[in-house]
Amino acid sequence: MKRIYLDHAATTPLDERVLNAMQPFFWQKFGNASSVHSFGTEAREAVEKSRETVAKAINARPEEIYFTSGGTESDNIAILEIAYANRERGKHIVTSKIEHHAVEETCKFLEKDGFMASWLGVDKEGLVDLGEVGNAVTGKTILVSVMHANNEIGTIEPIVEIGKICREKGAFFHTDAVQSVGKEKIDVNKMNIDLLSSSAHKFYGPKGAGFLFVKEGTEIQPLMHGGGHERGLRSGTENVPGIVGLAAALEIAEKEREKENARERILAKKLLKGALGIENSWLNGPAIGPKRLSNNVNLGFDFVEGESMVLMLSDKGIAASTGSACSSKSLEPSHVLRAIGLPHVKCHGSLRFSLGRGTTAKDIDYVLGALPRIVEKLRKISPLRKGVDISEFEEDIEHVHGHEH
Amino acid sequence: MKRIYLDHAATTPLDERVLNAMQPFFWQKFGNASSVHSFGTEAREAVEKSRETVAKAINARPEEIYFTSGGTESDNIAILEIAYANRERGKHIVTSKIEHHAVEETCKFLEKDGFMASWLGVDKEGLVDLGEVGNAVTGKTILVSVMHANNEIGTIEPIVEIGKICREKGAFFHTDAVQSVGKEKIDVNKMNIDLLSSSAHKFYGPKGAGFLFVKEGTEIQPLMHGGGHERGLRSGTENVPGIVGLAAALEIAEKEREKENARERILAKKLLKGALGIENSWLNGPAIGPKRLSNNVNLGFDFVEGESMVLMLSDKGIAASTGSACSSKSLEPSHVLRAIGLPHVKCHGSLRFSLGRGTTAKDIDYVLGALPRIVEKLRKISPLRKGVDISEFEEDIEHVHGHEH
Amino acid sequence: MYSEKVLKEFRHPKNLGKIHNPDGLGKVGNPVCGDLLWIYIKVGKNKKGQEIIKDIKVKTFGCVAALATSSKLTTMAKGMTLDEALKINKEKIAKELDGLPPQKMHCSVLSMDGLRRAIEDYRNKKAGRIEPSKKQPSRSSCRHRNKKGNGKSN
Amino acid sequence: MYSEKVLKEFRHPKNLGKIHNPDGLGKVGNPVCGDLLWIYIKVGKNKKGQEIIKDIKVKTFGCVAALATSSKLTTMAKGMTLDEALKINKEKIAKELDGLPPQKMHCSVLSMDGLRRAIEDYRNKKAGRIEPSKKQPSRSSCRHRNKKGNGKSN
Ligand SMILES: Cc1ncc(COP(=O)(O)O)c(C=O)c1O
Ligand SMILES: Cc1ncc(COP(=O)(O)O)c(C=O)c1O
Repeated sequence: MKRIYLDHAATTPLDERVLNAMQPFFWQKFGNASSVHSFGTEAREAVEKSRETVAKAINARPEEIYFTSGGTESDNIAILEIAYANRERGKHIVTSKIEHHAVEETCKFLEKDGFMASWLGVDKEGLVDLGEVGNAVTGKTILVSVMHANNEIGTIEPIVEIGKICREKGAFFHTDAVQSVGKEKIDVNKMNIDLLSSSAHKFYGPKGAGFLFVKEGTEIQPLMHGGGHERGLRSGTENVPGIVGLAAALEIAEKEREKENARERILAKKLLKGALGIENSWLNGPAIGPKRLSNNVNLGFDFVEGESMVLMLSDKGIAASTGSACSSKSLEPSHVLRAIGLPHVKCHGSLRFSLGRGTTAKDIDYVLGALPRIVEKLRKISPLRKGVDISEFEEDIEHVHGHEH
Repeated sequence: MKRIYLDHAATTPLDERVLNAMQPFFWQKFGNASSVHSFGTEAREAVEKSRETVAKAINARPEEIYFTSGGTESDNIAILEIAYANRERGKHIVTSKIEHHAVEETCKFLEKDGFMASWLGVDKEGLVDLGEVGNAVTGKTILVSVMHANNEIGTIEPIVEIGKICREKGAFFHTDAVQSVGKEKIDVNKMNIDLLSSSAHKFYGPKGAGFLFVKEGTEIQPLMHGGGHERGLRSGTENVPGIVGLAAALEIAEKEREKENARERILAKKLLKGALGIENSWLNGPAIGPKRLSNNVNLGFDFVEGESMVLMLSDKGIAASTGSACSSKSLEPSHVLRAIGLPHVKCHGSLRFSLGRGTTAKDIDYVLGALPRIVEKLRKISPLRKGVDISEFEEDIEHVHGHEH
Repeated sequence: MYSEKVLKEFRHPKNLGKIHNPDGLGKVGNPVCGDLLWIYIKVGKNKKGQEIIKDIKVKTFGCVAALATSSKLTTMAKGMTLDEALKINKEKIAKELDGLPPQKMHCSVLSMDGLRRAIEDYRNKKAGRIEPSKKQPSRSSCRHRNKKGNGKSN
Repeated sequence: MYSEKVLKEFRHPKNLGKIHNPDGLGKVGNPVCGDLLWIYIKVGKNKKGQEIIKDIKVKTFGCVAALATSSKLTTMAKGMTLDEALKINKEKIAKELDGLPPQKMHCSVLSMDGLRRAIEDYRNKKAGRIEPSKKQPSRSSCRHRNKKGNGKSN
């Protein structure tokens, strides 16, 4: 069966060129980068060259790049260890209501450990309000963590301005750029970023590799203790093939970024237009354009539930996602969709398509052929429909009705 | 130039069979194991099959295996998070003086954070004393962490008995088995182990992949917060190729273990015998036999310094190590060699050869051809020799003299 | 995450839809948490004169597990006497499906509840009582569902 | 970790060995921390009648950086006047080697110290003083070396 992968926000296939770059480090130059002998020095050179590549891509210095095991680890180091290293200065952090769980849960952990967190709301498009940021950040604030681009609805946050507020108020600014690295131009200097998280498998690099940018002079301490690798911030034998692959993938992504973004945006528009032909459907997040990741299309469909759509699509060979954790494994409706003001019941009907390098116009046509029938089929067996009163089930429920788009 | 790799304790080349097992997960079955669609389920299946393989190899249950990014992370989760999850029961931990930095530094971090650590001494062979363990573990002890096999001198610790003491006294028992997994038979049940750390790149698996065994019912909490992967203990998108590679590597290692150990032991004996022909040399750690990893030969040479030997050997194509952190990057003499009672000045003259699957008798001959000349060359330019009084340089110095072997 | 049987039931569901003028109707669930089930039954008699479920249909808004369990429940219940049907419990449904992920067990509770409500509705009507106790909270309200599973988001 | 020049110097060291009956001898370092240096000098005169280092040899027990810096120092010092030689500092040595890893900078301190001691020894002897102040601790004692570098152990 034809298989169409439209879940690039979850993970991407490894680029063949990236695997080629990694290949020599599996069993030829396989040494431990800390070893003194030639196997070690050739591994070390590869690691440091990769560090330079990464630094250049985001306009940082090589010494400011720390390799990690992925986005979750980078987020955890940034948030936990800025907090613990600076707790004497204040125990207040600021974050948003639409962060990825890797940030959200880490901030919640800090709340339980005696820190105070302010959770910034967002507007209908998922954008943080700069006025609210300005009010939230006080002299006691040690860290502000707001993501660069949202993984569910693709909103690109005004991080330049958020960073500026942080600089003025003396708080460190961390941004989770897991969804944006390789897709949006990043310049840590111009963007006033102190810490930035990234994960290679989101830009056609290997799983199990990520990096954290930490601006020189930032007070931070390690999450893991050991041999003192990565200038003491991240101990553990370096994953040389992973690091080399990350750098190679980033280099390719940067080179192809603008062209690929333009291509994906056209396809995203086509998909959106076709999908909105289905009645009682809408787009979650900002309109396709500069405020939105070019590959993200998050749709809502009334009266049907996301996971069922995802599985039915999968049976037609199409990989999509609900765009949220809710229906896949945990059960809460998406906190992101809730935060943009979507009624509870509508959160369950969301469907995220995230396009990628392999996506073609033909793929989109195929999806647009399959999707209406799936929605129709599920609606037929759903007890919900326009005008059905579901208030009998729970007091606080919103009425089910079509949502403007 | 011929290159002979004798630093398998630092890292190993990826086995070609392992890479073959990983290959499908790079760009065919590349999905996120948490995704609902078919790309996700095939990745999930591979992860769970790998978990079963690992569990079987150490006689655990699949639910007791947690995949991590490597040995350092496994050690950190085990030690930090047992400590924090059980701090109400007591704030005392017990470990040994010869642990890898990943354990040592983590315990030191806990000491700074209000925990009490007891550091078990070792005898001349590097063996922990069971009587001392029994005395050290009290009702307030929540965790005992003693490594299975030492990375520098290859000593295999009596962990069955240590585990038994822990069971009797109600303390959790963690063992760092990074050097022993795939080399020594492990049965977590028979060995009374509650937590066990492992790192794939030490047994011909991929770098950036490891696992932690946690016995069911053990109170522990996550080090990293996020999407709740690995039953909440280790969040972050699963490194599917890494996990598959780890399991494949372990399966191969288990199958070939006994035969390969016997083969390596013969080569180790040959190397040792030849090297001890150099005067003023000795073996660090236990005699070659059941108390020692079959692939480890740690030698000492008077009057010369390890790093210089390593680099000169490297120039002859031979990869060895000092067997300690001291001369490679940090500057303290090896804490392991100090712990077995070696005088300071002698710690600097250590040289670790760690053999592996690719090692042949011819390789050993080649090493034995090169080594004496290197030692001689360095001795010629060294101010030290038998009988030189170096007490003028520092009050507390031991006299330099040949050490029995 | 789902067993083969769950997926098969999801792909080939039985008895989906509605019955016009049902003898009993059970509405359970909560669209807020993402699952809603309406079970319709027609009651008949077997040769012994016992009341049986002659026909059963279900309308479901919900996840894969919700759809699979409601379908499975209807095939299990069809033809049973009402008293037998009342004995169907969540474990039995899950067992028929080769198990459910822990965080999805509530789905089988939900469909079991739905059937009980439908039977209750039928019996109430027969006894001349006007309305079933609508507001009584379903056992499978959101409150039971907050236990965090093997979550993810990406 | 090491520059090409460090490695080259290590591979092709100059002036290693000892001078019998040296005019000056500087012993520095500490085998406890792993580095020990003995510098031997012969003093002569240049055309202007200034005292110069006519010959210099070094014996080193130590790491790659210790061997490379002591070799480099001797080639730098050879032929210099004593006063010029005293101006060689750790930065100059490191620069000649295209830099040293931060945790190895002490090695250039050590060789610089060694040379100064040797000159001091020579001048003391000439002035009729019997012994240089042996016990005065070297600037490159272990105490300066505990800063943790990019460590590892495996
Ligand atoms: C915005 C965002 N942050 C963090 C992460 C976590 O990255 P990883 O799963 O690679 O650890 C993800 C993806 O899962 C993400 O989309
Ligand atoms: C005994 C021991 N423990 C822990 C580790 C750390 O493992 P890794 O470097 O893979 O994180 C190593 C090797 O470096 C080791 O030899």
